[in-house]
Amino acid sequence: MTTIFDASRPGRVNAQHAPEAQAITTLENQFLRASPPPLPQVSELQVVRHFTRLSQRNFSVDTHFYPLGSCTMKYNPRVCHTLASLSGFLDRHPLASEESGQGVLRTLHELQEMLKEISGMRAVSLVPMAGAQGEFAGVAMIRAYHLARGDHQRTEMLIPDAAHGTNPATAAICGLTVREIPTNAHGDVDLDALRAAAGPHTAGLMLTNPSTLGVFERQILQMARIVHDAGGLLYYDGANLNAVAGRVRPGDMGFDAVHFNVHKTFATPHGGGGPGAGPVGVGERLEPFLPVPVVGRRLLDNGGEWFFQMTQQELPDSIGPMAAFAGNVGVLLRAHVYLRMIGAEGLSRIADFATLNANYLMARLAAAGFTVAFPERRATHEFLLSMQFEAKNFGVTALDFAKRLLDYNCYAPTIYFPALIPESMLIEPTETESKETLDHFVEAMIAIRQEAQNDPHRVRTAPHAVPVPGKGPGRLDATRAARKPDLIWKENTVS
Amino acid sequence: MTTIFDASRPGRVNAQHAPEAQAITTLENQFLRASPPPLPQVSELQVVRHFTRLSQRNFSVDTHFYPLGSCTMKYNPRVCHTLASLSGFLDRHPLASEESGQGVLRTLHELQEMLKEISGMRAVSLVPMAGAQGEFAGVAMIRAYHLARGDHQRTEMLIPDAAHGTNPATAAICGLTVREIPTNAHGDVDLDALRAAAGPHTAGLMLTNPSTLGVFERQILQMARIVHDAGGLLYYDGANLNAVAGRVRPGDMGFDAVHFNVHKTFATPHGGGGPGAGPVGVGERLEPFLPVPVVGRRLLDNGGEWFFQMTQQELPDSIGPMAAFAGNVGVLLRAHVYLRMIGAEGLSRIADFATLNANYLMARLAAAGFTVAFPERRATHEFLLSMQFEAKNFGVTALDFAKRLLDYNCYAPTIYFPALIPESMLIEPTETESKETLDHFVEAMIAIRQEAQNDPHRVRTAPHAVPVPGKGPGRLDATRAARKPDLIWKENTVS
Amino acid sequence: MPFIPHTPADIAAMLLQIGAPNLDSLFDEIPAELRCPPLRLPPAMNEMAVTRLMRERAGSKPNGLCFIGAGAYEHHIPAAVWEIAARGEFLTAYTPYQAEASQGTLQVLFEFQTMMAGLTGMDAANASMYDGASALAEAALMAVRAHEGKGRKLLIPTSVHPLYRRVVHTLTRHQEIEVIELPFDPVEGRVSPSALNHYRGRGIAALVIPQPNFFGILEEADELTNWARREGALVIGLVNPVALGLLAPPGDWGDTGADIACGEGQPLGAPLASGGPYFGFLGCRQELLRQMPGRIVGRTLDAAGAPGFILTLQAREQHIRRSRATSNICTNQGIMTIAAAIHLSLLGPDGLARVAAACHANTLALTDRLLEIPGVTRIFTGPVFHEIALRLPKPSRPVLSQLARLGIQGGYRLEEHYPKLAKGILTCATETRTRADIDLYASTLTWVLNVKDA
Amino acid sequence: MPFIPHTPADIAAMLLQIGAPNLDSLFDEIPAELRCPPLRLPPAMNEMAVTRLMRERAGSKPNGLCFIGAGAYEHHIPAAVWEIAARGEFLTAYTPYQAEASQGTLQVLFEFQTMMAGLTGMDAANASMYDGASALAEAALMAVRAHEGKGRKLLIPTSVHPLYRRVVHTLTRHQEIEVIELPFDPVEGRVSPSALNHYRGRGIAALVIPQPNFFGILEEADELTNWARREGALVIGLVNPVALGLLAPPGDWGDTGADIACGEGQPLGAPLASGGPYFGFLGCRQELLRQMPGRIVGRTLDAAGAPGFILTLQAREQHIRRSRATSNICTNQGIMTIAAAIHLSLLGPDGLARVAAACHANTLALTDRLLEIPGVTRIFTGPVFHEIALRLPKPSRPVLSQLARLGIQGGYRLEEHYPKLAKGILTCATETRTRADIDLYASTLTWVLNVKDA
Ligand SMILES: Cc1ncc(COP(=O)(O)O)c(C=O)c1O
Ligand SMILES: Cc1ncc(COP(=O)(O)O)c(C=O)c1O
Repeated sequence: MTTIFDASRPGRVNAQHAPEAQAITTLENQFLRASPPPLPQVSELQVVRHFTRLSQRNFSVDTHFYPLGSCTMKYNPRVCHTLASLSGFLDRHPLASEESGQGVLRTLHELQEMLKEISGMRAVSLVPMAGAQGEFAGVAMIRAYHLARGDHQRTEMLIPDAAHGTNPATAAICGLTVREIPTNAHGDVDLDALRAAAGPHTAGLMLTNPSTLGVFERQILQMARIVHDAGGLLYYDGANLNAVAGRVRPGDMGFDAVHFNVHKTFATPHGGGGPGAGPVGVGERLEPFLPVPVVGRRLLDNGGEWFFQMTQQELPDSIGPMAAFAGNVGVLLRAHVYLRMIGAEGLSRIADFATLNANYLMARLAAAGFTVAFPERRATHEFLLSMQFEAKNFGVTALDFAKRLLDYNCYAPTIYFPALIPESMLIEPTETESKETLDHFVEAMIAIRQEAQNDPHRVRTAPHAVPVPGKGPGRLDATRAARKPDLIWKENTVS
Repeated sequence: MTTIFDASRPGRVNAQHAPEAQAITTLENQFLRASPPPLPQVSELQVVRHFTRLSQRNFSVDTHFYPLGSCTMKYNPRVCHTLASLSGFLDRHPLASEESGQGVLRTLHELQEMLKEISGMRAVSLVPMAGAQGEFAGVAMIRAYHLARGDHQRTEMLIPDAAHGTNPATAAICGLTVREIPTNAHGDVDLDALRAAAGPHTAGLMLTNPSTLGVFERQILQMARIVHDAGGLLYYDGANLNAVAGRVRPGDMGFDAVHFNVHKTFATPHGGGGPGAGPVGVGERLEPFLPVPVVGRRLLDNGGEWFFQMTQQELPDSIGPMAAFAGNVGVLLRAHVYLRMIGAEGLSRIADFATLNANYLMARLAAAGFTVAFPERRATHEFLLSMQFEAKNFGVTALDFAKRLLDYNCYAPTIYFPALIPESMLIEPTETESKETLDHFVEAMIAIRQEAQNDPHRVRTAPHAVPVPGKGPGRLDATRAARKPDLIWKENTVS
Repeated sequence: MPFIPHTPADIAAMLLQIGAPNLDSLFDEIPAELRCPPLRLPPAMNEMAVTRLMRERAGSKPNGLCFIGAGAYEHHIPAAVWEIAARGEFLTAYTPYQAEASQGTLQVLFEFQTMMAGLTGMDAANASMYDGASALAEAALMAVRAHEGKGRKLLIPTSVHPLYRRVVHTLTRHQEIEVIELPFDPVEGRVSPSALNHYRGRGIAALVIPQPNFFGILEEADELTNWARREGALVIGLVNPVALGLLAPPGDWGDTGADIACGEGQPLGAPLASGGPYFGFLGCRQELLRQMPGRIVGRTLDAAGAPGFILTLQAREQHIRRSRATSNICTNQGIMTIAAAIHLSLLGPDGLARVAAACHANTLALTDRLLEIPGVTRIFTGPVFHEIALRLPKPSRPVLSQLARLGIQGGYRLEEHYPKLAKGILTCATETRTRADIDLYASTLTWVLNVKDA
Repeated sequence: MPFIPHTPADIAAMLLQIGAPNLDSLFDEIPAELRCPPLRLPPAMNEMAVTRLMRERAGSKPNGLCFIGAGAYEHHIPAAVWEIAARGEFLTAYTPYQAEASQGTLQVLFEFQTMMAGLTGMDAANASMYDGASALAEAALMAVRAHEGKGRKLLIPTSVHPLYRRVVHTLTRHQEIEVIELPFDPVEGRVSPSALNHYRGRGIAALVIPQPNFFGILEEADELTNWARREGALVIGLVNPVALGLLAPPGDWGDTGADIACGEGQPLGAPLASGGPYFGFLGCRQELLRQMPGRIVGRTLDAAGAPGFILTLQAREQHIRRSRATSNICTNQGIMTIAAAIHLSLLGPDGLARVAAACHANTLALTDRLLEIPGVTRIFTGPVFHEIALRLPKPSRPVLSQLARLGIQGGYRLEEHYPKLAKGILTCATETRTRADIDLYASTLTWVLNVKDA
């Protein structure tokens, strides 16, 4: 594909998108740019054609099975997008009068309430703009809590070694030292190690449950006790909530803070990287520290309700705002629509079928001879394979399998994460995929292993049929990309 | 691609799209169906994925150069679609109160007025739902006119041999006999033949100008005189208006009726077959016969305006309604938006650049050695090639060129129409395509001719790279399709 | 320049290649006296301005709660329908003349044909007509063609939509077809089978059976079909596709089934949109296939035996047969049928039946509520499906206007086309109407009827 | 079941394969005492019902004519932008981890990076941050990292958006950064270069320069940049991307240009949407590349030498470096940047400049009209771009509420964060406001100010 810049020609102006030209006489030259910005000059048709064709060079949930572990790439009902895109929602300025915001604020308040119920927490703030920002909010609140009590030496965050990278990164950004807790052979946290680590320096523990190993942490109540007894608080990374929502609640497991990954559990499309939303829920101890704005409700004399945004004035101990305005409101609206369509029964049905699909896929792959990382355990909504056997015996790695799966019209599972299982493949089918699709995936895996035995070169050089069969590019050189960063288009350069 | 029926499984219900189930106790069994309708039972994700992937197996203006002669496949500004899809427009019932329709009716009235000005006609009815229905309206009005005058013997319609197939079909459906008028060597109508044919039986003449040969009928004024002198009326098939709108007007050329192909000239996307709209304009003589409803305007005492639909009660001589309601209103709204964005200057600019593109492409192909059908003529918005030389010398036909062009990412021009030029290829680039795209097309044509010389089999068996490179289907067998019609999916049959 | 990509350098280079001095010279074959002066059109607006204008127009008057049917029905359209149907690749393609580059559209049409054939119980269906009314006209022409030499009389009950009957008149009048209007029974509101005896042996080519009919009433389709069969006449079923989720399809009527089924496709995914675009559907039994007008998609193979889809049986069409074509239809309602195929796939058999049942139940509930209002009565006794004819105690025009001003589009004024049905309205409540909506209608109507000047 | 495709037969077959008796048993590893009772959530609604609900909510109160800026601006977004950006293939993909299956997203991001680098005059740009405020915080952290060992002081003028300053505080406070607020000149409404002398030799790591600043006023960016350079401090330009259609980009400021550019991307194709989703942009000079947080797309080759796009420099990110990452950001604002790339392509350099010029001209026109109202005065003397701080003759809160009730969102109340700017409002008129809108604002404000109780 040529870039949009290659199609640019001086003198093309889409007058339909531009107000009348007018000379600027009111500003001194020092403020003005010397030459026009180097944007492409292309017609509307060229733009439409270029980006439409680019879109076709993507795998997506709308076009492909996308079993990317830890990412919950399920079907995102189109209506969520459609309704969040109503012009009444889209046209409102964030600082417009509260009155004009009653529809949005009521909706956000309802979402807050639903998230409280789902998590079993006492209060929720919707403001964090992604999971990682939700983590930040949670850890910052934990820090604020300790500091507010004058407990200054709690500078360590305990994090299992299987944790997602955002957990240690967040802890570090919040000024804490990360202490890794090992996992035992069954995929549970090593309790002895946890006991040894917990103490007066413990600010808290960050945990995903089910963990990123695709199993439910069975000793969660003991862990909570250990950490709480040591004076620490518990943070729940809610990225995996799809597996358990409606069946267990972080609050009931003893957590003090939790973030939701709205763009995983509550069917906001991921947009090729975002936006998401990472609302954060807290128990009693952390409630005063919630990030602002929180949506408040007031009962009116006439029996009606009035919704408003509570800022730091109303919540003086808040860790503060994390976004210029109210966060990714549009994403939250999508989640609201989804939850209203699903209801409580639908929510636990989601966990049921996400779990059924994962366990079925695991059972079939195990039966086909693949190495399941924790064969004696139930899968949750996802499960781990290890391709170590295939790597050793056929010289075909998890990466090679991943790339070759693309040729079979399956997006690749997450690979090499969590790192503690060698040649790992984390597979999450989600509840919206049919049995037929799972069976197709199993057949593809079996076929690739056969290829690995008979024609390993073909697997090692995959993909061959994407993005454009026979036209490539084929497998891209990541090392070259990092060694010689080529990050923007420049005239007369083709790498 | 498997069909949606192959994905069907008994017991799948998208409950989100269905009201609660309820038993019907109020109707006798004789009225009820014995078994559920054989519709597919598939999940919403399956539906989205299936149809999204199907869409990717299409060429379209949004993705490809589409030089389909006589079809004016130009860029259809997205905003026309977006604005016609505003819920205020979409949600209104056709029989809702006139008051609720003021916004739509005002818009349609404006469109009527604009079309009058563009065509130079006296009155316009927007109701016909495509070009062919516009033709029907026009011819039916011509018949009604003669009959109203007691002129019963006018049963012949004169139609040049190059005419689009809808013209003779329409005449026949209106109960007229078609009399073909030959074309001379320069692409103009043979005036002597016309003179010989015109007479007391002549109901009228149907003409496209510019003609489907891609040239402007220069003797149009003489032709109008001949037909009018013989007592016939002139019908203008407006499918080619993109070439001349803003420069000449059918009314000024002497036509009594004209239809517009809104889905060609006024940028309504063609939707893979429709809908279009074929408003019809008329001169004084035909005005009483216009199809209903026509949008009327009344001035109010308060200085405001009131818009309403005139039906047969107000227009008693009308040929009647042609649609249950007001025709393809949504299509008309798109045309309105387009015209309001373009204005008069923009409209003649369209003719200018459609003509520039066609003449440039013709000049380049002629320079490259291709046979232009009327080399001494100006191209209008389209032009004709003859591939007879290539067919004779390389055994590669216009059809083969057409199929092979697909492999070069160009949709094929219209072929074998008009039939009077052997191995014809009617090429219409439209004004929205860039010079670069036209140059690409020329290079593709040259490359294919080279292939035709060196490797004719490759051209004869094309396409090879669509819809899915290497996966086909390749060139489809049309004869087989007609011989053994396989028109609906049936369980357990794969042809 | 809006929508035109040419740069000054392009224009110069292109004119040079052509050998023309300027753009004007490209039009030098047009007789000078024909050149028109600049047109007087409203001044050009940019996209921002036209967006504002059209938003104002769209929002200028509220549409109100809709209780009108009469041939167009408000149904819920799943959001996914138009999100997918309006994708550029579907929306901006032409009629799929080059099959290999149009497999997307062609396969959807094949699936659409299958769904419509299945719904109606026919052997085949075409890829659409303009709308329900023109589909009925084409069905009539088709039946008469098929009946060739045995008479050109079409028997059409006056319980068929009055506007459809007018369109049939407009579109068939030049073809020497005798359209005979068959009165409905004024008590039942439908055709009385015994009334048919009058037409026995009269060489009727075809009988139209509307199901439900314009008044929402179910005709005795089995008996009517059997009568036609005995007469050697073809049967044209004019049906509502949502109702077919529950009702017996034309293919199952009587002992043999109908021959042709047609109707308005709007209930399958097309917004009301002040009247269009909608689409007509048309299907038939195998024997009539080559008489059916319109585009048809078939499945075939390539040289390697791979299946694919293609426009077929084109010998019936105007671009081959020209003046001997089955119809002049060329452009049809393509994208609407793509939407319909998606809509039907999302609903499935169960969903469609539930929607139909909800419409039926809501209309019965509405009927009950409105009949509680003093002076409101039912006009007919026949069994209703999802539309009801009621008589008001006051003239219907002012009442309906008043209701509209209060936010309720209350129904269709029957007097418009049935002068005898004075004070009659035709009203319906689809699945989109809630109990609260129905209550609101009833209370508003009560109020309007009690106001002096209404 | 909504969104779940399993048939009873599927479920049985799958449980059999697993060897589990029922669905419940799949959860048998969860301690029984943790199972929660059924949740109390609002009852499930079907799509039709939720559509109606949300339409009511969206339309519950009119939004009014918008004259508020203060960090979010109403611009015309061409219809094509979201029609294409919202295509399923873009919208429902994940972060492009598998480059070969994500060339669409990756190439758009590469083009987006190029546009943002070009607009800001930087050597590189990342693929987005959450919003403008968090982008500023990340820029500050990045600058301090780059300044390693030479001090952790950030100098930030109070003419920077007050909410941004709070967000910087929230997000950087745990990293031992000293944020020093630099007061603006109360007459000019911008930083006076001479005021900087106070901070000379204080080991400032970075200076933030907002252009235009929160009050819509143009800072003397050249002088400020040169001062920072002399001090060995980095310069962070906080810029409005539409204004950059006309204004000198950070890369051109002073003798050397700024080091980092960041800002709110909302004006490039993101609807106002009550606050989000928007996106932050962040770019830098080559030398700082490996300090820049967030995703970056690069061009590379495959084995056959064909070019393609891939996420690169991931060694900076949390999934490789974990606790030593440049930031914890993972999911960013992907689709918004796709929209921005399309938006900028449609506008082009000329279009963007014209939009900027129209905003400037409209705001000046608005200023002129409002200053005609007795008692309305300008607060600052500095040159304005497309926003203006005005003082009203009455308290701003009731006046703004009253305006809102009359359909005009009149501006931002400056007292909210600047107690000294009593009765001050910040208002703007973008290219979307017509002369008639501006007149309406002026006449409505006149009326409101004359009403007794306002
Ligand atoms: C387990 C886990 N935690 C946290 C995150 C971070 O969430 P986000 O990408 O929304 O910042 C993710 C997402 O990738 C995740 O999978
Ligand atoms: C010259 C000409 N006339 C008439 C028509 C018929 O128009 P429509 O397809 O809208 O019925 C066409 C369209 O194909 C055409 O090209």
